[in-house]
Amino acid sequence: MSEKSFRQAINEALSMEMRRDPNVFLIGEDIAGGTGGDGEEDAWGGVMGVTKGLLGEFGAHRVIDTPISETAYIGAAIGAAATGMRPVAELMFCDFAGVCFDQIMNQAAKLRYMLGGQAKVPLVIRTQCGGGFNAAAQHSQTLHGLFTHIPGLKVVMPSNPYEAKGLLIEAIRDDDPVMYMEHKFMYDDKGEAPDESYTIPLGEACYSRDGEDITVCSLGRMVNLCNQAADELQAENINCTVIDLRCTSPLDEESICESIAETGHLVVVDEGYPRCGFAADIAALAAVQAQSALRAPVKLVTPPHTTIPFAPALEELYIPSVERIKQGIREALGV
Amino acid sequence: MSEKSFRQAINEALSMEMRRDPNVFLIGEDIAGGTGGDGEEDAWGGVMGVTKGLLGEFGAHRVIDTPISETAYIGAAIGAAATGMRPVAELMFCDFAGVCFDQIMNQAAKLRYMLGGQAKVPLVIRTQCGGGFNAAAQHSQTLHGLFTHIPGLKVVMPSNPYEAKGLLIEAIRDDDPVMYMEHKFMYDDKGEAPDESYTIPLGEACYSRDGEDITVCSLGRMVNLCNQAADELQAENINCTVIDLRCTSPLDEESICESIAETGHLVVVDEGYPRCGFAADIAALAAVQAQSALRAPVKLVTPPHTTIPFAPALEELYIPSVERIKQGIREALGV
Amino acid sequence: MTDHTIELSPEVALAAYRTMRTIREFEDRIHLNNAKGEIPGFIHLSAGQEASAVGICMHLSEQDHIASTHRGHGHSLAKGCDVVAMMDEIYAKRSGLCAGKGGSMHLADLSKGMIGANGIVGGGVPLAAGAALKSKVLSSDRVAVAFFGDGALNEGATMETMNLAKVLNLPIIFAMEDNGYGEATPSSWAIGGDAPARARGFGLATYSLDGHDFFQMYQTAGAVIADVRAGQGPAFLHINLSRYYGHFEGDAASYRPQGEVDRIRDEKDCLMIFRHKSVAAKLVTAEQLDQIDEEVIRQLDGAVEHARQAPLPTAEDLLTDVYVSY
Amino acid sequence: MTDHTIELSPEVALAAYRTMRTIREFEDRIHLNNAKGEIPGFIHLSAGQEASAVGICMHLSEQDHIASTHRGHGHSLAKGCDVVAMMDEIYAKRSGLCAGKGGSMHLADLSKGMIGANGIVGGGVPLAAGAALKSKVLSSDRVAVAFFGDGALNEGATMETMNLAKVLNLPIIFAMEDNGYGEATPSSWAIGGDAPARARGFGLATYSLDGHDFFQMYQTAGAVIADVRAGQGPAFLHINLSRYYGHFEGDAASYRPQGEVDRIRDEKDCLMIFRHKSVAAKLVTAEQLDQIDEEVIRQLDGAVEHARQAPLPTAEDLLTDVYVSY
Ligand SMILES: Cc1ncc(C[n+]2csc(CCOP(=O)(O)OP(=O)(O)O)c2C)c(N)n1
Ligand SMILES: Cc1ncc(C[n+]2csc(CCOP(=O)(O)OP(=O)(O)O)c2C)c(N)n1
Ligand SMILES: [Mg+2]
Ligand SMILES: [Mg+2]
Repeated sequence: MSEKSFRQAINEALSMEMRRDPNVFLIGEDIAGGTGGDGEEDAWGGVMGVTKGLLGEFGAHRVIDTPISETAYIGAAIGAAATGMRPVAELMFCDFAGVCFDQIMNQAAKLRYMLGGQAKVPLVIRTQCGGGFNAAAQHSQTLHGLFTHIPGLKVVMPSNPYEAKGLLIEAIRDDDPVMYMEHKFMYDDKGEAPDESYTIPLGEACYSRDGEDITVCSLGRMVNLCNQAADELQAENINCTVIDLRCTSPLDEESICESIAETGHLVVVDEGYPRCGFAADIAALAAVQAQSALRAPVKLVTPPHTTIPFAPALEELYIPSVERIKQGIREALGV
Repeated sequence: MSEKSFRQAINEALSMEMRRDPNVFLIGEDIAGGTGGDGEEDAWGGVMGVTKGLLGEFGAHRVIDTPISETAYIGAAIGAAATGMRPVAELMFCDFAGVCFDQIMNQAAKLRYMLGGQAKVPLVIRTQCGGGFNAAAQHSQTLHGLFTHIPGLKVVMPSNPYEAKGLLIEAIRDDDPVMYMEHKFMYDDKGEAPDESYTIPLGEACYSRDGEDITVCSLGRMVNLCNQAADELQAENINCTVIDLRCTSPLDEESICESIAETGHLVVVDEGYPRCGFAADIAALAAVQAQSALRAPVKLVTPPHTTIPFAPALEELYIPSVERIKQGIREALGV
Repeated sequence: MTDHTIELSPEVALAAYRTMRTIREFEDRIHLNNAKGEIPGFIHLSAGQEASAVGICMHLSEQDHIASTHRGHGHSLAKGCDVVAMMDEIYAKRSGLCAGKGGSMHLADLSKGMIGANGIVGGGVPLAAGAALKSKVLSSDRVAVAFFGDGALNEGATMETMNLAKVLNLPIIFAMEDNGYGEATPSSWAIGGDAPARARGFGLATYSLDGHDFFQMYQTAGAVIADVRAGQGPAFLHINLSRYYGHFEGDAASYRPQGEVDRIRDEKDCLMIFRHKSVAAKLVTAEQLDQIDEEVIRQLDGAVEHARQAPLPTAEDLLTDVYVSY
Repeated sequence: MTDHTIELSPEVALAAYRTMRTIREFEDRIHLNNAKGEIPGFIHLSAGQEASAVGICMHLSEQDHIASTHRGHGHSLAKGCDVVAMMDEIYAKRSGLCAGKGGSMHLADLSKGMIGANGIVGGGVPLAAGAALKSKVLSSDRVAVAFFGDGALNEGATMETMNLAKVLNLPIIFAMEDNGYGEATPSSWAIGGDAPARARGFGLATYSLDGHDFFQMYQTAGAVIADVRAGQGPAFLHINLSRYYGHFEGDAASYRPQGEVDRIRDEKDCLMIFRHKSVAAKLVTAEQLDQIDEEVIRQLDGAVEHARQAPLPTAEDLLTDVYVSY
């Protein structure tokens, strides 16, 4: 056990799995950085430095830089997975899913089913999501809603270094294609995590905090904001259960419904787009499976149905904040 | 007024708008068919014959066949729209959104906002959706959920020839990018529609049938199945309101909530994937805005969270049927 | 042009003919039975294109991979997929190669190194590169072949992969089957520049082939695949050939000039050319070929009958195999 | 190499120098003020690449369109976007060119024919083809220029568009600015084959240019754009040039060999070359250029000051301009 950054936790998960299994390899744009050039090798280790150092240990055969051709290399990772490897491909920003979405949606996700169960596609696509860097409309999205929509994909979104490491190791060992979404604002977040290898199962939520008044569901970075909001609301005598869902697909429906049964109130906090998004998905779950337990309307705390703005003054208003979460919880409770 | 097929209605809408506005042009793969060859020109008029005959009237400058390069020609349509034209691009199957999703999601949808309101993108992307042809996993999807998720896009799904014509003319005149989704199973469907030009506003649902017991929401082809189910359920003394939403974005939230307020029961019927899908979106709306009116859990009638199978024996089970809709309505009513 | 006939053993020649003949018979049956309404879904037939699939795949082992297209029956058969299981699949039966879930556009058998037909034009090309990438990561001598059409050359997926393969020096062969049309649109119109020049522009070793002539296909593909296997980097084959039926079953193909197909059938049919050349060179006898024809007909009679009788998938099958675990 | 200097009028030369100098000063200011923490977001500077933007855009009117990249300040200025409004935008102010909603990566001014910088590599290329398509549909003589980098050449969007443009004979110029790197990766490694060969493989009229030399850029671009305007079909410019700063602000660029940038600044700086050549040819005087330098410095002082003082966007702005109507 030691304190690690989110970045370190991911790096450790990758290196441990690469040591353990020769079929695991990494591929992506500048995940080493400098390949083929006359300057420093491994100059970047990815745009956020997450894969830094892995080239040195594992070599260019397993830490593979590519041209800027997401369809080609994500597709190649899928083909490698279908033929027996365990690639971890890096899609620099999840926004770039647009340029390789066919390979994700129509190939990776569907191959097993279309082939009548012959194939498995043990692929992880690591990708950055989230706002807060004033990176504007095409570098700030949180597109787990898109991925969750597609049957055949699993979708993971860790909220701290402990989860980052355990969920990534699990994702790499998992036999299905997993979208692993790293919030770009969290790489320097610190937290305790074991130094050895461990796994966290996909599809098991965790109760991040217990409270009898209301159920607050979220995942990824938003969990931390929810916990802070819950902390602060104790002063108002509001006690929240905060559920960290960890995965959107598979989804731990049971934990959500059980908690709603106890609290009778639901707030969902999510950084994705609201329409046909993940928050709506959870609200629908409540309306379908837990309606009788609901004592008040569900409250969703999400961005508006709006493209993501550049200006910090606007982006702050766009992303759910502790203040807006608190307000949402109060509204859900009618206080 | 005359009886038209769904196909004819769309063809009429296109030709009328092309006559009216020289900035309207069509672009897509084989929308004429045979361009550059030694055989018949306009050999196809699109893979389903929808644009047949338009080449003859409007010429190759306005009915433009392309190589198989969706990113390039959909992107070019976006660029043309942003610089003053009103293109109608055909994406043969909505499943192919995967190969041009960046242009749809990150360019067309976001351009206006990113440019601070300078740009408008009056583009229509006509595309086929839906199952029933045993066309398997990559040619049967109904991806309005994806498009609805993205702020900046409008999404239209007509349920009959009358709507097909009026909504398409409106979509072409609309100043925002519109995904116009044609269910491939409906092209030969017949219905009455005016011969002259008319428009149906985007974002206004229509009450396809009135009944006090339950609200049934759907759009596109599913509306017809809902109406049939409602017909048959009268024998069981169940009276349904069937709302044809016509558009998912903008969404006529008011009509939905008003109807729920009257009936207290909601069934949503949709052919899209269930997770983070359109049915969930409507259920979430109910849970957030109409929870107090709900007298029972919301019921969703959708495909399972499953890739679309090829075999007719399986596809029949996959797509919501009149029988499953009836069962859903009964369950929602607890009868 | 050199005569490629002689460098082949009779055994190989007969095996090649049998596979080509099987593909043709397979396609003709489906054409007929589809017209009778027996076959669901979208069907794209490759009759006429047999020599390419067979001439290439005969140089591959089960550990070498291919990825195919919507027009994938021929590639599947050439790569060793089972005729009966394929027919069952196309008839949407539970005993089908893909359990009835994929159909004509998604035929695959990973145990034979066939990654899959593909409903997305260009969609299979990166997948083949993935198999080649596996070979590179594991330093094995396996190769991959990406089959794709002239239309697919214009998809970003195809072109990105050509570049990626060159840059990473992947052991892959790009087998572009130019049947003159992408749907209704001539390849001569839809390809800016020309295909070999484009491939060379990516730095690929590039060859132009007559796909009507099995012997040329076989010989050249063999040499090229050997080079690729030896680590000399990716290669590109521009294969000229012809499809006989419409783009899909139901297409009247009026965009083709009248008589085009008849002329090709008369003058360039790959089975006919094979027969002429191989018999003339005394490699095989006409009787041997006739006998194969008959055997193949009987085999296909059996396959169709099996497919007709085979049981349908059942309700449980709908939900299985979405995930390995969920 | 012919001497391109002489065919230019002094007025044009001074105007060109002023724009290039403005870009340089603009970039240097942002570099400095970003380091001070004044500027939010991701910033990609084009200092060093000025001659390409200016040499091309001087041949375009406001009715001709360009699409740009993440590295779009220079293109924007060269196409006539307002310096103050651009600075305001980069400072995230309401008076910015895009009302503070786009920032550095989305600068655009449609009234000037600037469709936009773009955060997606290759994403702007099809948009430029759209402007060219407009010209074709309306039979006008407007042209479009797609600026993109060496890295973007490997994106499907770029390559598909090169083919589409050729097939539809669109009036577009593909201006590939090869600054040697896509992020940390050398273009010499990431491009299979080479760029001009690839472009020729698509059938594009292809030219290789030294982007450090404004006069060569201006002359050749002028001739090429005139051809394209005259309907002779799309063209491709392979422009060799250099960026001075990191890929983005914050990048230490350790993947470049030591001294590379210094050497280029010393030997090939486009402003320096311009000064030498134009003064030597007696086209302009050193004093005239010095005076422009001073004026530009004052202008940028003003722009930065304006940007610092300008008011922020307000809460209502968050929700406007998602749609025209909703
Ligand atoms: C991405 C995508 N775009 C369009 C289609 C529709 N489509 C199916 S086959 C085909 C033509 C392909 O032509 P080619 O590559 O020459 O193959 P061929 O059919 O001639 O074998 C098209 C356009 C598709 N399936 N996928
Ligand atoms: C589709 C996509 N992939 C990756 C990126 C990340 N990215 C931003 S700029 C860049 C390098 C682009 O290189 P080049 O085209 O040479 O332009 P330059 O930065 O040299 O001007 C990359 C990979 C992106 N923005 N979009
Ligand atoms: Mg073809
Ligand atoms: Mg570059």
